Amino acid sequence: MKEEIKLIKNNKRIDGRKFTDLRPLEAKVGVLKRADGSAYFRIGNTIAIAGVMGPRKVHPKHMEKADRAILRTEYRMAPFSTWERSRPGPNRRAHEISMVTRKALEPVIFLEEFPKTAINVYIEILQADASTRCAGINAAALALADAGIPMKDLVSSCSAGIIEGQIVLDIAGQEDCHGELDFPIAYYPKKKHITLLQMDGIATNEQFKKILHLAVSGAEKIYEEQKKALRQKYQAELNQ
Amino acid sequence: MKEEIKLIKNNKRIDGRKFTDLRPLEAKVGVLKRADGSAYFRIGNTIAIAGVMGPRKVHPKHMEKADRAILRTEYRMAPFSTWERSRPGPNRRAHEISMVTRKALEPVIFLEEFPKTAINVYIEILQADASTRCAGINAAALALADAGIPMKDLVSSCSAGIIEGQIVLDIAGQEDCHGELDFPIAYYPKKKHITLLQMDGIATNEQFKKILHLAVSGAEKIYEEQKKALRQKYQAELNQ
Amino acid sequence: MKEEIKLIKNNKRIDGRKFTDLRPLEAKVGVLKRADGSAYFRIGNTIAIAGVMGPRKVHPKHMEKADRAILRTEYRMAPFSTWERSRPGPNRRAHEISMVTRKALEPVIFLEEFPKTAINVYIEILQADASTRCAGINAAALALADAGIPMKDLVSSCSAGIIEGQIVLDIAGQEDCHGELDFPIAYYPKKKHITLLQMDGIATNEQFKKILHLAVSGAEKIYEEQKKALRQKYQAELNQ
Amino acid sequence: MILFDSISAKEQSSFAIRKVIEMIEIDANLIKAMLRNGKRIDNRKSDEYREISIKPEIVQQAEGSAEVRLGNTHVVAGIKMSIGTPYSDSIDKGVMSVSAEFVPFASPEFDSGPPSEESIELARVVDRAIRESKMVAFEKLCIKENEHVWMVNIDIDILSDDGNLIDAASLAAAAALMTAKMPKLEMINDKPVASKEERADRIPLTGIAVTTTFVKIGNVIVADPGLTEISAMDARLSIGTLDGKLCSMQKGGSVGLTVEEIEQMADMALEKGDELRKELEKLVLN
Amino acid sequence: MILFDSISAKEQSSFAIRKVIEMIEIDANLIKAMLRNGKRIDNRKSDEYREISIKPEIVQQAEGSAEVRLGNTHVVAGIKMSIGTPYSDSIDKGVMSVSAEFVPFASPEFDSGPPSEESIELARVVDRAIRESKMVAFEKLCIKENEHVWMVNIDIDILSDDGNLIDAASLAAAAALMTAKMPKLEMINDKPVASKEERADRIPLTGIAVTTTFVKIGNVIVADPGLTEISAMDARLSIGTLDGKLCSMQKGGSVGLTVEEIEQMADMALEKGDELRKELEKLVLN
Amino acid sequence: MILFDSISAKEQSSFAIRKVIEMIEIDANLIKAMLRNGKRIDNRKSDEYREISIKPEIVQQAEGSAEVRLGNTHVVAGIKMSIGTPYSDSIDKGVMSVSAEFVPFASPEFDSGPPSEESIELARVVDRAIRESKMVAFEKLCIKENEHVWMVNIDIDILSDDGNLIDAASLAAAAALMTAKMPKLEMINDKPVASKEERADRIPLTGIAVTTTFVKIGNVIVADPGLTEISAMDARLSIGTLDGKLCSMQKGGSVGLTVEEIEQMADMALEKGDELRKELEKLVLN
Repeated sequence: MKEEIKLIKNNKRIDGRKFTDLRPLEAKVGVLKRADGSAYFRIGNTIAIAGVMGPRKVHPKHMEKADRAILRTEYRMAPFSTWERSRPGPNRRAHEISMVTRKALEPVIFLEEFPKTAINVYIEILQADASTRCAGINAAALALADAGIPMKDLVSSCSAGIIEGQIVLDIAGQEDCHGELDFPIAYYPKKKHITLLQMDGIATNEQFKKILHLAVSGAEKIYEEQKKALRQKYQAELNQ
Repeated sequence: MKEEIKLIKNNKRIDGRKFTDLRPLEAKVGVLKRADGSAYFRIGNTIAIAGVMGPRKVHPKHMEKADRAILRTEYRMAPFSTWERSRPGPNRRAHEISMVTRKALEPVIFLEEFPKTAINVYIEILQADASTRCAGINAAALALADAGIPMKDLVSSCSAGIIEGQIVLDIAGQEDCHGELDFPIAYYPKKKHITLLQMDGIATNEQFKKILHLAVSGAEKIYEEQKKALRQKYQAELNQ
Repeated sequence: MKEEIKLIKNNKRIDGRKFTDLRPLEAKVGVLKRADGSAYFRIGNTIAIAGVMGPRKVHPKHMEKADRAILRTEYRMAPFSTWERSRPGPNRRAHEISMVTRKALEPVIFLEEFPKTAINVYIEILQADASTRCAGINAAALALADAGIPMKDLVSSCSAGIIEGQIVLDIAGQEDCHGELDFPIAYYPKKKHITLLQMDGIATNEQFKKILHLAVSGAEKIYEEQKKALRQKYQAELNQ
Repeated sequence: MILFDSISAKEQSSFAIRKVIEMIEIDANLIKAMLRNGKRIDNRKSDEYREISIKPEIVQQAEGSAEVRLGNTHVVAGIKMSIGTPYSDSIDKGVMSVSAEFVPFASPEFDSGPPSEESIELARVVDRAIRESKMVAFEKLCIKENEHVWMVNIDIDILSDDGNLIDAASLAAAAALMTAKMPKLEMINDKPVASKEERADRIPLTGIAVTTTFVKIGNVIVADPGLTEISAMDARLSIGTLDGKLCSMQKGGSVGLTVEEIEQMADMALEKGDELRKELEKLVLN
Repeated sequence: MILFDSISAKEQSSFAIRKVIEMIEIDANLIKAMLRNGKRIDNRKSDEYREISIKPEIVQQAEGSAEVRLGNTHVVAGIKMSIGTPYSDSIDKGVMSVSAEFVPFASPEFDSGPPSEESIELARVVDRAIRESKMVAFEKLCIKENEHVWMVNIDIDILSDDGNLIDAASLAAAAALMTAKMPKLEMINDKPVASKEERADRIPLTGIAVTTTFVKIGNVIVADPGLTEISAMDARLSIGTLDGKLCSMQKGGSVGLTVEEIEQMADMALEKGDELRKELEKLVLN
Repeated sequence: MILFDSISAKEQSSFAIRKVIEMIEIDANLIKAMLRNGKRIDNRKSDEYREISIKPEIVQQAEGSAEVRLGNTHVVAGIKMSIGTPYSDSIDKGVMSVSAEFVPFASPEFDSGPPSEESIELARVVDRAIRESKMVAFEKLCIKENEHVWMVNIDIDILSDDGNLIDAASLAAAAALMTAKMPKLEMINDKPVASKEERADRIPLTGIAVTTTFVKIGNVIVADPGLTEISAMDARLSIGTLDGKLCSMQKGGSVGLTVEEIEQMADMALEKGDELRKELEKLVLN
């Protein structure tokens, strides 16, 4: 009853990409009027919008830290972003992604510059076609920059994986359901630090090491695109 | 399979009323011992009880206003008030009715007399046979008066609508499910202001204007009954 | 379709006990490293663990009492403790048991010694085979003692009941579903006070009085075992 | 203070005075002192109930309903019935569920929110008095074994809490059960459906369970405690009875009871229970 | 202030200034004073809408979708369809449900949490405009009477709230309905199943309902209120129209409206509604 | 201080002292300083686990269960199985669900409430190690394709949190799976029903996945971090392994890891994973 889906034909992936290609991507900064900072990040059919609110007073107050800002992240999926409608409100998966997103971003932010405040990062996935947490982190890093939050660097996020025994970059579409391994990372380029790492699927130690290096190379490409988007935004502002 | 129900026969409605008749109604003030103010309002088979608590301290404190009282309203239906048991706890409909009820009542209350307090109005629908929001508002206005809250006027609420093409006052029973248009309003008689207005159903502009005037005339009749109930209560107190 | 289950044969109960026998029981004090006090109580296949946290600051603050500590109790069942998995999170039964447990324990605690604090008692039922509230209270009393909370006495809890017309002590297993009456009590031995009492099932006044006395005698036996467990713990500490 | 043309200044002041009087708190110590001299705050005898009013069938939309006033305590019980599936451990019996909710105007102490401990206990005590007494013949509420049974939802709306909600709610539930009419059963495509508006038989009952509540204040035991007595009480015992037998009990309060006190309350419950049952029967004969 | 090598100090300062300007609060009194002189804060005429942009089909995963910008107000509507059972009181009709959620970055005032009063009202007003206008032919969304019908879920994501969410959301919902494609219906073991990725027909529509919103500020009535106008408003009226008829209304705000004011708004709504419908039709013809 | 006749004053004081000692907080700086000199606070080697105790089958009511102590960390895993319907995207496979809950006495920091971020992560990491390793032959848990499959509920009760809950929970889940017995399958009216008390076969397993957790503190990497080490940690990596392969990973902590550090941890995980697996196998052979 189940049809066999071939994910790789003639050394090409089902959407025509080579093994180490990213999907086409698009990044825009400053897309929301009423947020302190915002960004749009699209990779293939995955679309994330991030908005930053803050630094602002912490509510409830007992959560505030005397010596630094707290970072709060909320990852959400629009109900219509998936093939089956996803119920509004966070489920356990969204809770976990919010948490790993926060930890992915924290290392680059000068939280100590804004004691007793909260910096709130909200990520909305408008369209979900694999690697949504990566797209969300990429948008969030840009939105933080747009909000003028002092940062040591951006964070760039990308997935790699194994499909039909082949190591590939940026899992998408059918590869997501039928692939063997998914491996999203977030990367702090200046320090060469991996700030998010999750792996689902079986790999030999040797395969794993190849995937790890491939994912880092992908994140580095995304980093360049993020910087480009930021430059465009500020160039536009100067020209006003 | 569905039977045709005739809502109008010989210029009479299914319950024998003329087009511009209200159902029989009953209003009593001061029906609850432990509330600061209370009232009972029945129109046909729709029964509402309202209780007022306050002015009292605001909890949580961050909701209090320095220059006036806040008005809080909660509309609830008893689980056994409807043909199908309604689950306890507010649904979206009840949330909305609570909100429009609050806005219907606010214009007549001297909220500025009690800064930093809350006036809480609770409405319980014991039996629901159409126009429950109107009955709730009528009871609530009386309960506020009973609680000694300074008011510019009462608020009187009434519905009108279209059934089988005919414009009628005070939709009830079968007219509610099978009618074409429902139009509840709340009215602040001294100022001739409409403080609640909702419409569900299709009307020409001309029909609409007729319905609007009919609903106002209904609210004016209810206003007289409300005043009668208040007078009875205070007369009874003086006679003690 | 339903088989008849005989709960009593030859004056013996289905698990071999006599009518006034308790199930084998085991009590241990100080079983958890990170709680301020803790205890394990097993009776037959019913296993309860209790942990005490406090006295500590009250959160939210408006619940604190100026002249005494507040006692908080939380009774929970592990999801795997019952034949059908029980959903995590408190249901109405657990809420009620938490409340009667609190009232069963309060009379013996010198709450006035720790004004403005909370003493939190948590009970986890790891395995449920009838009389879980009794096992929980027995564990909780030991855990309070282990936490060094000043107490007038322990509280000892036991159930009695009627099965096949016969009055028996400590309902268990099949007796729970097929018996006619369940009667759990908690007992404050020094003062001969009953601090918890619930009855489910039909009894004549005469039967009731017999059951009441039997339950008290059971609680007195459990009291001895609780004291034994406490002595062992302190003996062990002295020997260190 | 209401600025309403027809209300005079004099009226306003009488109104204000009433509010002040209500605010005077009756001292728990006073209650205890009076009880030591054998007096209750409202002059009732120790086993005397406040005035009871029971009005059945007050909600047309409900299969059964009743309003009960016990002094100023005021509750409404409503019964809604529907068709559902039986529990796997009693495949040939109807299902009952009891809930209770404080309408927020029932008491100034009450804050809106999730069901309180008190309303949960109230519902469970009323539930157990009905269930454990076997007053409802649940085996007759089976429509088809293992497939369809009647579900009986009893909801208690607490409109005014002036003490002893348990007895008021249990009277209201009993009165609603005694006067309820079940929806007519219809078969649509071989599936049983409850008619929305047509009603048929009464709910099959085997008797009438009632609950009687006592509190101990100091050394005195009194029945049907009012709100001020409850604020002064040491312990509470609610006892369900049916036809001369005890069928359920629930202790409340943070002080213990002796065996003798419990036995005394059981004796009283059997006696007072019969009185309350007579009140209810009077109602049905009307 | 961002420490990013390619951003100069000058850039940083222009950035900071922009933020300060944004923070200057526009005074409600100023708005009222200007309106008394016949001027709106952004120079619009009293019945003039802000610039409208409508982009349909922006989410591939959704059966229908549209992004609407009304000035800086920005919403996305998405439609997901599935197969469900009809309600027992309309066994031959499809089912619709409308929800709206503020994405927390939509407004600085917004705090994450349960659906707010405002988003509940928004969803219900959009729902009623669609439902009461009968613009969707729900009787054609019946698959098998009393058994299977199409469920239409319309979700509104509020990305930026700069005032008049109701009209923006109602435009987005209409545009999504007009351009949606229903999942292909498949039969698996005699049971209808919605294909996950294949799409077929359009949703059957009988017309296009839109909502037009007016606020009263002092004595002036203006259409399409921006955020600052809403902060200064006395009352609001949202009016759904379809083909020259009125189909739904919802009053907001804590001040009343006179009969004359309401009549005036109804007249304007019929006129402006036609204009908005033309915008939407342009979109479909593209 | 307990006023209990058999406890002497001396006992009371020894008891008080114990509490004081427990309250002394071990300084994170001390831990770091010690680690720079190659010492762990409890003298373990960098890759050494604390004492492990595994007791399977401790809950009769559960299909499978195990208690694990890792030093003073203490968890119980229980497995309940039932019959349910498969997911539409894997109609021929059993379904698994893993939950974890802190019993509130597990840690003084813990406050009762909704599931914490930490317990959600814990459950998901344990879930993924089992699921992604394919250690459970879910295709053998299909009863009838597209209709009935076995549901495996694994619940983790955290009784005492002294650090490294992930490894303790994953050992407990594995031990419970290895020793569980599925309910006997019965057919009632052609419908499969899980016997309530009779048990039959073991859960079909293809191997044993375990998780091994490392933390980086300064420049040092240590395995099986205790609570004080966790309070001093920079980053954490939990790695699931099965039969010489890696099957799942989860990074924690607010500092990044270099590629080299991750590679080093992967190497260590494969080695330590084999050791833990041997502990588990010993258990089954008993």
